[in-house]
Amino acid sequence: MQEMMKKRAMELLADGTVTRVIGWRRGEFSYDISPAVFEDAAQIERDFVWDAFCGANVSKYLIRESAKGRVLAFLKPCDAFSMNQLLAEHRVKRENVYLIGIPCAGKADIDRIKARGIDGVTGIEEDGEAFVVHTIYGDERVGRADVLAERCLVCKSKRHPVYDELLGEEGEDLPDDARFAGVEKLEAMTAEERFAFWRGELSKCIRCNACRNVCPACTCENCVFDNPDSGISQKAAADPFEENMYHIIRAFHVAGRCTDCGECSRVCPEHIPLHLLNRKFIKDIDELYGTYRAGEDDETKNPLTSFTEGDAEPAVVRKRGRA
Amino acid sequence: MQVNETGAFVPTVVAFCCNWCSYAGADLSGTNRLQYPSNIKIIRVPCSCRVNPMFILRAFQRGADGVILCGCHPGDCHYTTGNYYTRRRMTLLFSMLDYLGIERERTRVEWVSAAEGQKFAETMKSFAAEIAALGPNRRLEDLRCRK
Amino acid sequence: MLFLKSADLERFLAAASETRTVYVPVDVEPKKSAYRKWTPGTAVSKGLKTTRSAKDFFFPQTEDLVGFRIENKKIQILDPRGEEEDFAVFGVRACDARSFGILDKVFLSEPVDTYYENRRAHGLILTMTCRRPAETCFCTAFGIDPASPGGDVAFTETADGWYVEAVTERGRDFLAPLGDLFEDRDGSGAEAAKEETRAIMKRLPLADLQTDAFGGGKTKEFFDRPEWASLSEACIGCGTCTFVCPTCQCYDIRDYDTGHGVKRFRCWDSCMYSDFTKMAGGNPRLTQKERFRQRFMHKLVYFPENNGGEFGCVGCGRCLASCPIHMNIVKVMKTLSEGQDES
Amino acid sequence: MNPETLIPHPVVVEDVRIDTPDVKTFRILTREGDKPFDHLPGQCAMISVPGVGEGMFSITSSPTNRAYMEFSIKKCGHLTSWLHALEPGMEVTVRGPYGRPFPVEEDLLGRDLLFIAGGIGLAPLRSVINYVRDNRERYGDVEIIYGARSKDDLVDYREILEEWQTTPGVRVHLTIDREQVGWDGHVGFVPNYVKELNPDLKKTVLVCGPPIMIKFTVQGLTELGFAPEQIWTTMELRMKCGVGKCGRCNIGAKYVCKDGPVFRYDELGELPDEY
Repeated sequence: MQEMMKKRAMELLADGTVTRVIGWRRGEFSYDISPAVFEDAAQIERDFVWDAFCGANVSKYLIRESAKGRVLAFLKPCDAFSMNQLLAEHRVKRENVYLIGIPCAGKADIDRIKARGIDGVTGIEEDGEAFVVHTIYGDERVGRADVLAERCLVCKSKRHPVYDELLGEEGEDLPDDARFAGVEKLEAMTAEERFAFWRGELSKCIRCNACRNVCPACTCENCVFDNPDSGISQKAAADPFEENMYHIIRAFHVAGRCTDCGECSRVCPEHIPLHLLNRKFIKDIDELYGTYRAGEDDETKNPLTSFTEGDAEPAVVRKRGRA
Repeated sequence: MQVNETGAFVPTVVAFCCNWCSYAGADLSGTNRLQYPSNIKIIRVPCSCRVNPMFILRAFQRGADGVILCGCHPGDCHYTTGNYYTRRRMTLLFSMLDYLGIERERTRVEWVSAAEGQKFAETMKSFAAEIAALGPNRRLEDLRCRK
Repeated sequence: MLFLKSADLERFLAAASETRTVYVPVDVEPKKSAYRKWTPGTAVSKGLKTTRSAKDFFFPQTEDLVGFRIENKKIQILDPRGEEEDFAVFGVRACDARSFGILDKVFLSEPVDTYYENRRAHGLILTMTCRRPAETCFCTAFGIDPASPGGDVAFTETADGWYVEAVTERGRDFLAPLGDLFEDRDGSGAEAAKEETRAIMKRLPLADLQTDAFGGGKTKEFFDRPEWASLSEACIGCGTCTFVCPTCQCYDIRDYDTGHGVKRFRCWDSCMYSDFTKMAGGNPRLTQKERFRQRFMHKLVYFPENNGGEFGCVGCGRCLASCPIHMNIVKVMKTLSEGQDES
Repeated sequence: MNPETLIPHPVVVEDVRIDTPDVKTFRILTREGDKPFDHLPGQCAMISVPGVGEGMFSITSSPTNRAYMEFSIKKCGHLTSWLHALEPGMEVTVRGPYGRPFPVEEDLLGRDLLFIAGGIGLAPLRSVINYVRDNRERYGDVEIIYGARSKDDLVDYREILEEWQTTPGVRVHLTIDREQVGWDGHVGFVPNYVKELNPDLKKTVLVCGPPIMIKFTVQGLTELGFAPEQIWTTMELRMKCGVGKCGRCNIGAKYVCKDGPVFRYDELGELPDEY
């Protein structure tokens, strides 16, 4: 697949369809791959990489890059949902991007590999359904399914809702049941248990803003949390309240627009399961206002900017689950 | 935390009231000499839709023990549809607060028209009593603001 | 040489806790640790590094600087600090131990930052050698020897316990009353363990990382390098690298109105943030390229220029592990020095 | 002063003078009625309104003024808007002095001086000008070129007319950007005016104003034959701590709050172009 992608990228650069290509650049230890913009064939030949560690969602970069001229982006299915949402919100001009959908078998999470006690990694190779991890302390073999990112284990779709061309076979939507299991588990707890759970998680927050800055739905020019006139600008969570405030509002501001790409959880240096906040909103919206999938198309109205006369009253919250 | 002369907890309750209906409803209950608790702090807003989730959270941050939002009955919004959006927003916000383990009884939305002075007073009484029974807000308070 | 058997660690920490609060690394997830206050039964992490650095102990993420109360239009100034208590940090690796020296150069230079100074005066640093360095480690590039970690007391780890040596006077005073917790062993075991660590360091993928290209006085050489554009292109402008970094010390000062007074606090800030240099009149660093460049120029050129050649990086590798897009100081150093060879 | 550099002191705003539509000059005293602390010309201090924030401002009064301290502040952001709402008798806090001053007792001593200011850029220079006026015998000829958008935007206009212009050996040239009814003085931008006046190359120049004005003025001076070593300027960047630790005003290996704000132009040339 990597060779096909490189070939297509070079062709599209050569025939002038695009002037730049967004992809991924290899790193030092095979897992530390950075998103990158390539401008010529030589760069692509040398540095372009596509493997199980290309986890970063490149769609957000297209806001900036597409403003500079036509750009090619390779999109995994989840990136394509993010992309489509950005197109629907007019953050990216469709004619300025050339989108190639690429299949994705799930991305590996280096932290899950390391959590198995593997350290001193010098290289990783894919070997069927396993990875061979070379380390200075010897080689280790780990099963692919054991080290996939959480978001990939509960992948929502292998289908690309938007693309100009596809490489490989188009996939299908996957059943959603597993995706909400984490939310359901929390819903089944008592309020005290939920409170304790979230305090434990959110108190780890170092307010690095990685979750916000990486989020393809967080595209405000000036975030409320950076705006001194908003009254809630914060730079560090100086009080537990601010941890709650930040994460509730961050999730709320992307509710109805979040495609559940899982980038927030991927980038969190403290491993806070931020997707559980976003998925709660997705689940609530599905249950209360009918199934809605952000990034599916650009016609269906966002559930938070629409309504029906028969909508549930807020008191519905009081009647549900355990208090 | 405020206590009364008998040592019982007196909650601080913030009520966001729509200018066109509930705020007038509060007025009406006043002119009708209907009593409602003095620990209800009314904040007038141009429409219930003006209240965004940060308002609710900031009220708790600043010492509220309960927050109630009052607007026009669905279908009667002065701006036609504002309260429909409010309804969705608050439903999702309250659900999220509940999900975070914050007492679900601390937040409420009620639709009170300008003619419903009685309903306004009753709603406020019952909400204040509910919050008093619940005790002080400890899960969504800002410790720096505690006196 | 003093030797603490693995089985006696709990006794040692209990004894140390009698005179001060002791913080130890604890596993919060598999292979992910954070410093926690030690209480009886707390299991000390065997991991290499905590996710956050140890700078929090001396330079916490937020701290109140001053309080204001305003009565009758008069401003009353309140110093929020109480008596600082003695504490010890256990299991500090060589990289973090060196970082304190770097922070000292900032906070203890005139005018002295008394908030930091107080904590430094009360904090005892118990360091530990690294037995199983990670691929992200490159402390040796900055002249750090992970087998001689420094601090006040150094623990050299072996299979069945630790050789313990006082490094400073303060360390000696601390160890003096704890004598009966230790065995007396000849130091050959310690030397062997240290050599083992040094041998591993030589095998690490970043063992050959060179710093020669960088240093004070090289602003002109690096500032306008074209490589900054591609190095910074994927940077999302978050503060992860800054906040996990043991030597990043930029801070912001903010006021918080509590409704019954004002707390002025300082908190970590990041030069990677878009609003770091934003003023009413504009922002001199408009794009992420300038912000990104500032962080690395500061560590590799500006800091050594002001501090006798010492770099503002200790090679702990936390930014390598945490960066959302895997850009880091190693890639910057390699790219910039490669480009230099070509030119 | 308290050795705690980050803990400020309450001071009373004794007087608020409206200089221009967007500049006010605040006279500051301790509660006991004294000047808060001594400083040197060109140094700055952190002024704060608790709950709003803190900002670095040039001390515009001269060190020779033993009675009080003054700050001329232009309303341009969040904090300055609050400061502009202050009334006499209200309190703010202050800490300082910070930064490197103009070298009035070193390089400038005995020299012919040329001050060039634009708009609120007069604030830091006013301190030097008055210091020099009060020590007239120790300095040579003084020439001041000052420009603003309009006559109403000239800060300290009365002091200029009544005190500066009447001091022997001090010449003042005023200019405004555009023609205005009631103004019969020079019209034109400061950099051009400087070239027109063609000052003596022996002079030492002190220049302050908006970055764009400084840039073109220095360009003009260089064309006239002035060397960068003859030109002094003062910078402004976002600052928080004032003592070279918070990292905000770091340019190259320098911290504007500690190593500046006053720089000789050749020193600025050594710094990366970030200003």
